[in-house]
Amino acid sequence: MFDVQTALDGASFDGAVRVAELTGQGMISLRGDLGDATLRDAVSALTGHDIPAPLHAAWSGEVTTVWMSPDELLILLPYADAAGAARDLQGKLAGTHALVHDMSDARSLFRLTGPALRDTLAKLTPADVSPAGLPVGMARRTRLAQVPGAFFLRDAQTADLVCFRSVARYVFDLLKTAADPAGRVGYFEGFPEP
Amino acid sequence: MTRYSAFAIAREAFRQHKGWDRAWENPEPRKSYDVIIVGGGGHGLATAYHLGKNHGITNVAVLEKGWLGGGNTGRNTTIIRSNYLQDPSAALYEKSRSLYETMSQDLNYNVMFSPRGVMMLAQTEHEVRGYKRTAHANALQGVTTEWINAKRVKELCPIMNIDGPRYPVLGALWQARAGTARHDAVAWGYARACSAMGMHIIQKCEVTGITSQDGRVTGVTTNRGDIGCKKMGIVVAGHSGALAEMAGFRLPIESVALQALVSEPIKPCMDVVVMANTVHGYMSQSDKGEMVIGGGTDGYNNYTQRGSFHHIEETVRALVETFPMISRLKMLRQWGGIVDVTGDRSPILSKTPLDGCFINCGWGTGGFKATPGSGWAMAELMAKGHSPLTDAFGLERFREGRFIDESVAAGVAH
Amino acid sequence: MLTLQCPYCGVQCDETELTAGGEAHLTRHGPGSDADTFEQYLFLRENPRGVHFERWRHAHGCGKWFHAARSTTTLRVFGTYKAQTTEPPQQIRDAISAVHPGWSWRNFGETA
Amino acid sequence: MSLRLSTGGRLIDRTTPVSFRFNGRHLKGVKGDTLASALLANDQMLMGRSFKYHRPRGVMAAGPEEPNALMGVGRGERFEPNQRATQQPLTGGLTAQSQNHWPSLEFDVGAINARLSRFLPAGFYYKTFLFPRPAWKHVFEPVIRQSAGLGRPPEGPDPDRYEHFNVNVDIAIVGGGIAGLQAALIAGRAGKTVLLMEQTAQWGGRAPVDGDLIDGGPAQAWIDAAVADLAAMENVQMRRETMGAGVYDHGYLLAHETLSHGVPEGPRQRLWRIRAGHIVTATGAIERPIPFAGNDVPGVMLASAVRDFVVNYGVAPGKRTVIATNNDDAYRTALALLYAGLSVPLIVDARPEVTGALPEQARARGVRIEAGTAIAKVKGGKRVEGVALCAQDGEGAVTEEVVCDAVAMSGGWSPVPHLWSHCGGKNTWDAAQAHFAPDPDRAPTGADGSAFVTAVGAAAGTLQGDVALGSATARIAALVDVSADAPAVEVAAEAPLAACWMMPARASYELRSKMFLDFQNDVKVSDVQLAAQEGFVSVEHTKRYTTLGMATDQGKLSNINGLAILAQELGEEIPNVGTTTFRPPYAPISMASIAGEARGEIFQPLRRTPMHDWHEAHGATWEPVGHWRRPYAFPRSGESVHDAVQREVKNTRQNVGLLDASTLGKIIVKGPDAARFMDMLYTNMMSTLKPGKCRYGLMCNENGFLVDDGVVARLDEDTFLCHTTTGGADRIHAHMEEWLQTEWWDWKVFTLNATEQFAQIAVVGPKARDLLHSLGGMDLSKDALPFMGWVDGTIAGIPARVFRISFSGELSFEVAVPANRGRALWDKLVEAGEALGVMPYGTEALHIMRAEKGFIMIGDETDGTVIPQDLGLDWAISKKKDDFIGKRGQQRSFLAADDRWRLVGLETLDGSVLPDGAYAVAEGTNANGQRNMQGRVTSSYHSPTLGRGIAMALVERGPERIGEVVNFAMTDGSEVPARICSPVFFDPNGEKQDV
Ligand SMILES: Cc1cc2nc3c(=O)[nH]c(=O)nc-3n(C[C@H](O)[C@H](O)[C@H](O)COP(=O)(O)OP(=O)(O)OC[C@H]3O[C@@H](n4cnc5c(N)ncnc54)[C@H](O)[C@@H]3O)c2cc1C
Ligand SMILES: NC(=O)c1ccc[n+]([C@@H]2O[C@H](COP(=O)([O-])OP(=O)(O)OC[C@H]3O[C@@H](n4cnc5c(N)ncnc54)[C@H](O)[C@@H]3O)[C@@H](O)[C@H]2O)c1
Ligand SMILES: Cc1cc2nc3c(=O)[nH]c(=O)nc-3n(C[C@H](O)[C@H](O)[C@H](O)COP(=O)(O)O)c2cc1C
Ligand SMILES: [Zn+2]
Repeated sequence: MFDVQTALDGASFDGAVRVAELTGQGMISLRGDLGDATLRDAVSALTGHDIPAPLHAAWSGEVTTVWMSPDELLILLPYADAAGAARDLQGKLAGTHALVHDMSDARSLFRLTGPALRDTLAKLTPADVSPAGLPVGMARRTRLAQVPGAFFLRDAQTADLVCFRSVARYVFDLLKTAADPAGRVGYFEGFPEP
Repeated sequence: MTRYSAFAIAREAFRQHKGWDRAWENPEPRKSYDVIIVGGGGHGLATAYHLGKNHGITNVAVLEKGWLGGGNTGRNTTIIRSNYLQDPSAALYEKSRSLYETMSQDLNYNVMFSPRGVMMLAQTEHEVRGYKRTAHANALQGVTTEWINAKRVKELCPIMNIDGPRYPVLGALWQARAGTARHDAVAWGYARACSAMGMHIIQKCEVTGITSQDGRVTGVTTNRGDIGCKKMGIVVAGHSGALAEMAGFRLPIESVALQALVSEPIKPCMDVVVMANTVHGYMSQSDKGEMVIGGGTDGYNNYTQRGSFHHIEETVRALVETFPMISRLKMLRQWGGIVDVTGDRSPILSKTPLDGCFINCGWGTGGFKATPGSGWAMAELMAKGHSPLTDAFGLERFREGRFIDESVAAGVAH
Repeated sequence: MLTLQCPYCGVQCDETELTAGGEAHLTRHGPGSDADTFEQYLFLRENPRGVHFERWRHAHGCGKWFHAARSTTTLRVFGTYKAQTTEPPQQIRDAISAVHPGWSWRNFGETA
Repeated sequence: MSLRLSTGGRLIDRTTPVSFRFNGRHLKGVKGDTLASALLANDQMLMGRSFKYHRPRGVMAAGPEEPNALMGVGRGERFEPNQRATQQPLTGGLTAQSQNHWPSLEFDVGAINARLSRFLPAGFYYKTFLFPRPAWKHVFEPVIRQSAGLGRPPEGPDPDRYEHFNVNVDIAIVGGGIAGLQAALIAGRAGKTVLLMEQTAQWGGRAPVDGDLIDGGPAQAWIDAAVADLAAMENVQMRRETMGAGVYDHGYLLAHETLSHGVPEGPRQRLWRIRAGHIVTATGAIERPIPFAGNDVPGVMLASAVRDFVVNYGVAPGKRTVIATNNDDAYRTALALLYAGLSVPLIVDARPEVTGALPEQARARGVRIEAGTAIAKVKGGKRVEGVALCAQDGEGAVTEEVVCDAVAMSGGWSPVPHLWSHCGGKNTWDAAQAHFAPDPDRAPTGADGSAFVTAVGAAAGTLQGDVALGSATARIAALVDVSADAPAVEVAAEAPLAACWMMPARASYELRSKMFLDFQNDVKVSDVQLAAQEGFVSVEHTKRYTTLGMATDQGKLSNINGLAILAQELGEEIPNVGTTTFRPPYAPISMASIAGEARGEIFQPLRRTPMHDWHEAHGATWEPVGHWRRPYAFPRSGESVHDAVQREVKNTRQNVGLLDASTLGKIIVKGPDAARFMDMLYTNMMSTLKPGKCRYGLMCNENGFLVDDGVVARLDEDTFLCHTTTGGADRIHAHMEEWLQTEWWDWKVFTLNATEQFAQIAVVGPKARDLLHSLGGMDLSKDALPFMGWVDGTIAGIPARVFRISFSGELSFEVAVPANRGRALWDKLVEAGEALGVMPYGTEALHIMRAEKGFIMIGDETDGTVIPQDLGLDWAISKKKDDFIGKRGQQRSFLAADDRWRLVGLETLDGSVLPDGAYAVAEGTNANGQRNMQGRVTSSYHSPTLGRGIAMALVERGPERIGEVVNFAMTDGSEVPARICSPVFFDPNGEKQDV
C-alpha cells in the first residue's frame, strides 16, 4: 500500500490537545432503512456490534459505526478491509433497497486527545459540546467553522473527528489554531462529566 | 416654504434660528384625494413629487404608518449606481442616477449626492467576464462605466489589499459617476417639496384595509379613519405582501431581513465605494467618517428588522480580508431592514388586478439608488397608464417567464 | 439567530447548521397546468405578518428537510415536523390556535 | 487642577510605577490606573476635541459611557483609534494620542467651528452648499469630509489573532455587580449551568465605591465571599473583561472578551457566542449629566465618575469641586471628596428643598448647599475656572460666581437597558426616578414564546443597593423556582429626585446653545429644539437630524436628556416620545473579533485535490472555482500565461495532456426508482441508458433554465453515477435530495455524494491510449472500451474506473481512482508520459478546446436565463417524457418564443479575437433611447489550433442566419464585424475522438 496517501500524510500537532490525522482508516457509507432486519443483521455481522442509536457511535475491535442520519451509517474500519467489506455488504443487501459505497478516501479522520478537547471543539462548532450536550459515545454532525464535520468522543479525553478530504488541511489548521496553548480557555475543563 | 441657502442660514444665525418653519406640514387627513400613496419612504415620496412636478397632480396624500423614511430608506447603505446589465434595469437606474445629480437643486435640499465612484471588484475569472459583459452592455445603454485593472483599483482605493492571498483583485467595473447620498435627506427633501406643492404628508397613519367597488379602488381604511381616492399607489417595500393581501391579490415576493453596520468614525481614508461580491461584502466611508458596511440577507421571512448575527460575521470577515486595516476598527452599530425580494430579484412597477391600484415594490436589497427614477416612472405609469421605463417591470412577467435577472453578471444588487 | 429542533434527529439546531427553503406545502404543477396555476406554484408566495409554514434543511447535520411553523413577527416557533406530509399536524395547529385564535394560512387554519 | 491624592485608590498599586506616553510626552502612572486616571494624575485635563466644533474636552465618565476621552492607542500595525481612556488599563510603554485636532491638542485650527457655531446649527448642511452645483463635489464635500471622523485610521495588517467560542448555558448573567453576583449565587446553587460575565476587571460594580454595607460588613467583603462561593461551583463559569455585546433572537447572546491589552501571546480578543436558556441583565445604571451652559468644559464630570476616580484610583479631578445635582446620590461624591481631604465649596441642588440623610451629612460637615439653584454657566475654556449661579426656576440671571476647578454633576440615574432592549424588550417610564426601566411584563420572547431576558439590580430600575439585591433575589429565585433570601443591605435612605432637564428651567437661547446633550457629536439643547421647530418631531427624526446619540457612546449619556428636551418642546409626556432603538453592540467591538479565526490561511476553506501539491510545485497559476482552486495553466519559467495556454492546447491536440478533473461532482443515484428519478432530473431520457454506457445530460430548474450538465454513467440496472460541474456538486446533490425528500418521498432512491472518494484524471490526446496502455493493467482499445463507454479495472496496480468521454474532441479517457491513490497515478502518468510528450493542462486550455468543438460551458454559455433550446441542445431534451423538472417552465410564452437569442459560432472578418461579453448591435434605439442589440459573445478565445479568433455567441434567431455578418460594439464605440458560423470549429464530424 505504498502509494496510499492520505490528505495530510498523517500529520500531527501537540498543543492544548494533540491532533493527529489517522492514516490507514477506511470508511463505508451505507444508506438504507436502518430498521430493516436484513440490513441490521448484515451490518452487525460486519461490525461486530449493534447499529448505534440515533446520534450515537458504537464500536468494538477495530470497527466503529457512526449514526449519520435516520437512513445513513458510516462504518469506520481498517483501510485495507474497506473495499472488500463494502463488496460483501453490498452482496448481502442485494435484495434490499440500500446503497453501500466505499468512501475510505472521501474523508479525513483526526484523533484529538487531551483535557482541552471540549474547549478546542467549542471554538469551531455551534454544537453543544458540554459534557451534558455531548456525552461520550454521542456523535454530532455539524459545522466546523466554515465546513461540515462530525465528531464523537471515545472517552472524556479522546475524540474522533471527520471532515471531507479536500478540506483536511483547513480543518487541521483550524484545530491547530484552536488548540494553541496560549489560547487556553479553561471553560469545560472544570465541568463535571455526568 | 423658506428657501434654503447660505444666505438664509446667515440671516437666521442672527435671530436664533427662529425663522425656520416646518420642513413639511402636518395636516389632518381630508375625506378623499385624487391619489393616495401608501408608504412614506423614498419611493412613495418621489412618486408623489413627480405626480405633482411632471403631471400637475397635487391633490395627493402620502400615508405613512410610522415616521417618514423610517423603512428601508432610513436604513440602507446608500449606494447609488446604474451599471446594471439588463436593458430595462439600466434604463431605470440610469434615469435615477441622473436625477440624483440635480436633486439637491431640484428640491432645494442638500441630499449630499456624492458621485465619488463605485467599483465592483472582480476576483475570479468568472467575475471578470461578467463585468466585462456589463461594461459592453452599458456602453450601448448610455451608462458610462469602465473596466479597470488591479493597479488602477489600488490607485483609487489605497487601503485595499489587492494581492489578497486568497482572491487577488483582477480588476473592477468602475462607474465614476456613481456614489452615495444622505439617505434621510432624500426622504426629507421630497417631503418638503411635496408639502410645498400642497400635498398632504400624513405620518402615524397606517393603512389597514383597501376598499373597492366593481373591481376599482375607492379608498383605504386607516387608524386615522377612512380616506377615499381615485387612484392609489402601494409603495411599502417589505410590507407589500400585507398590502397586496388587503387589495386581494398575491405577489411573487418574500420579505426578509437585510443587515448593515457602521464602524466608529475615522478620518477619511476611502474615497470610493467598493463592492466585493466573491467574498460578499461592500463598504464605503460616510461624510461623517464611519465605514458603512452592508451584510447579507436571511433566508427566512421576517418582519422584525433584526437579522441573524452570522451574516455580520461573514461580511466583516470578508472585509477584513479585503481591507486588512479595518481589523482594529470597531463596529459601532448594526441594524436590519425588511426587504421585499421577488422571483427574479428585480422590482415590480405595475398595474394590479385591482383597477386604479398600482404597485411599486420588490426593490429588495437595492432600491435606494432607484428612488428618484422609480418615482418618476411610477408617476408616469399612474398618470398615463403606461411608461417606457416600467414596461418591462410588470407583474405578468413571471407567468411569461420574462425575467429581468441581474444576478447573472455576478452580482448582488446593492 | 434561530434555533429549530430537527424532527428527524432531535438536535436543537443552530441556524448556521440549517438552510432555509421558503414556503412549505407547495403543490407541484408540471406540464399541462394552466398559466395561473403554474404561476401560483412557482412564484406567488405567502408572506404573512404572523404564522408562516416554511421549509428547512438540517444541512450541517442529518441532511433532512423538515417544516416549521413560525411567526414572522415574534419568531416564536410553534413546532417542527417532517417534510413528508402535505399538511401540518393537528398538535401544531392547536399550538398556533392557542396563541392566534382565528388564524389561517392558505388552506389551513381555523375557520372562525 | 487634577492630581494624585496621597491616600486612597482601591484599584491601584502605588508602589509600581508605569510609564507611558501621551502626545509624545513621557508620563508616569501606577499599576491599576486606567489611561484616564493616569492622565488626570498628571493634571492632563484636556483629553480631546469634539467632533463638530472641536471644543476642548476632558474626561466625563469612568466607564464605557465616556464620550470625550477617546485616544489613539498603540503604534504601527497595532495602532487603534477611538479607545476610551476610561477603559484602557495603563500598561507599560503604552502610547496614546488625543484625536481630532490640528496642529495640536492645545491649539486647534478646527476650533474656529466653535466660534462659527451659530452658523452651524443642527442640519445646517441640508440647507446650504447648494450652489453652484459642481461645487458640492469639488469644494464643499471634500472640505466637509476632511473634517470628518475622529481618530486616524488603523494601519494594518493586524498581527494579532482572534477567536470565537461557543457555549450553551442555562443562564447567562451579564454584569458582575452585587446584583449579578447574587443572581449567579441563586442560579448556581439551584444547579443551573451559569455563565457570569463582567466587562471590567473587577467584580462588585458600584457597591464598594458607594459604600454600601452588606450583611453588616463592607460590600467588598460580601463580594469577595460571593466570588469565592461561585468559583467553587462546578456549574458556574466566571469571566471578567467580558462584555455582553448583544442579545439576539432565540436566546443568542454575544459577548466580547479582552484577553490582552498589549502584545498578546495567544488570541487578543475572544468573541463568545452563547446560547442561553435565559439571559439575566445585571448591567447597572448610568448617571445622567445635567444640561447647563458650559457643561462640556474640561473638569465638568459625572458625579459618580468623580467618586470613582477618587475612590478607585486616588485621583482628584480638582481641588475645589462644585457639585450640581437634582438627587441625593451626588452627595456621596461630596462626602467622598471631603473624606479625601478635598474641598467642596458648594452643592447646587435644583430641588427647591433639600432634606435627605446624605445632604444632612454634607451639611454637618459644613458644606454649603444651595437649593433651587442652578448653574448659569461654567467659566473657563480648556478647564473649569468657576461657575456662575442662578435660580433654577428662572432664565439665567447670574446671582453669584464661585471659583472652582471641577464640577461634578448628577441628573439622576438611568438603568442600562441596552441588552434588555436589543431583542424587543420594552421599557416603561418611571416618573419618580425619571428614567426608563425594563418592563418585566414586556420582556423579549424566545422560540417558545416565553420571556428569555430578566433584568435585575440597578438595571431593572431598582437602583439602591438594598432594592438592587432585592430584585435580583426575588426575580432569579422565581426564575429557577427556589426560595432565597436577599442579604441585608444598609444604605442611606434617599429623598426623591426632581427631574431636571435643563439648568435653569427657562434658560435663554444663548445659554441653551451652550448646553450640551451629546458631547461627542456636539448636539446642544438648542439643536433638539430647532429640530422640533422644523417638524422633526419623531424621536427618530430628531436623532437623525441632529445626530443625537449617534456617536461612539451611542447616547449612553445623552439619550434621556435629549428626548426629555424634545418632549418638553412638543408639550408631550416623555413616554409618548419614546426612546430610539437600542442596537448591538453595547459598546463597540473590533471587526477582528467578529471575523474571529478566519484570516490568512484559514480565511476560507481551500479545497485541495489529491494532486494539488504537485500543481503547486509545478508552477500552476490558479483559478478559484467555489472553494476549490484549479490550475488555470502551468507556465514554465519565462513563459507567459497566455503562451502556456497555447502550448498546452497544441500539445494536447498533438500528443497527450493531463487534466486534474477531480473536482467534478460524482453523485451516485441508486434504487428501484432511480431510473424514473433520473428522467425527472435530466431533460434527457436517462432510463434508456444501458449499463456500461455514458450519456451527456442536462439539468434545468423548475423555471426551465439550464443549471448544470455532465456525463451520466449507468453502473447497473438501478445505479447511476452523475457527473456534475465543479461548482455544481454540492448544489446538485442538495437539489436531488430536496426533490426526493419533499416531493417524491415515496420513491425508492438513495443518493450519495461520492465526489471526494475519487481522484479523476483526464488523459487526452492522440497518444492518450498509448500512455495508459504503457502503465499496464487494462485493455482500453476501441473495441474493449468504445466511445461513451466505461469500464472498471486496474491501471498500474491501482483500481480504476475509466470513462471514454471527451470534452476536447480528442481521444480521451477519464480515469477515476480512489483519492488516496490519485497522486500516485498522476505521478506515474507524468513519468510514463515523458516519452510521449505528456504535459498537464489547466482550465483555460480546457475551455479553449471545448470552444473549438462548440461544447457549451455552464457559466459561460449559460447565465441562469438560458434554456437548453437556446444552445441548440434540443437533441438532449426528450420529447417522449411527459414531465421533467423545467419542462413546464420552458413552455411559457417568453421561453417558447421563436426570436430568442440562440447559440452560433463567430468568426471575425480579420481573424481577431472578439472581447468576451461584447454585444451585437442592431438598428435604432428602444423606447428608452438605448441602442438595440441582437446578440452577445458568450466565449471568445484565440484558437491555437486554428490560429485565429473564435467565439461562441447567442444571437437573435442565430442558427437561421449562418453566413450573415453582424457588428459587435466595443466599449470605445467602435464596431467589429463578425460572420455567423457553426459553433463547431474543429473536427465537425467528431472523427478524432472516436478512434
Ligand atoms: C440594510 C440595507 C441596505 C441597503 N443598501 C442599499 C444600497 O446600498 N443601495 C440601494 O440602492 N439600496 C439599498 N437598500 C435597499 C433600499 O433601502 C430600498 O430598496 C429602498 O429604500 C426602498 O424604498 P421604499 O421607499 O420603497 O421603501 P421604504 O423606505 O421601506 O418605505 C416604505 C414605507 O411604507 C410604510 N408602510 C408599510 N406598510 C404601511 C401601511 N400599511 N400603511 C402606511 N405605510 C406603510 C413603511 O413604514 C415605510 O416607511 C438597502 C436596504 C437595506 C435594508
Ligand atoms: N443610589 C443610587 O441612586 C444608585 C444609582 C445607581 C446605582 N447605585 C448602586 O448600584 C449598585 C447596584 O448594583 P448592580 O449590581 O445592579 O449594578 P452595578 O452598577 O454595581 O453593577 C453592574 C455591573 O455590570 C457591569 N456591566 C454593565 N454592562 C455590562 C455589559 N454589557 N457586559 C458586562 N458587564 C456589564 C458593570 O461594569 C458593573 O460592574 C449598588 O451598589 C447601588 O448602590 C445606586
Ligand atoms: C448610511 C448610514 C450611516 C449611519 N451612521 C450611523 C452612525 O454614525 N452612528 C449611529 O449610531 N448610527 C448610524 N446609522 C444607523 C442608524 O442609527 C440606525 O441604526 C439605522 O438607521 C436603522 O434604524 P434603527 O436602528 O433605529 O432601526 C447609520 C445608518 C445608515 C443607513
Ligand atoms: Zn437532523
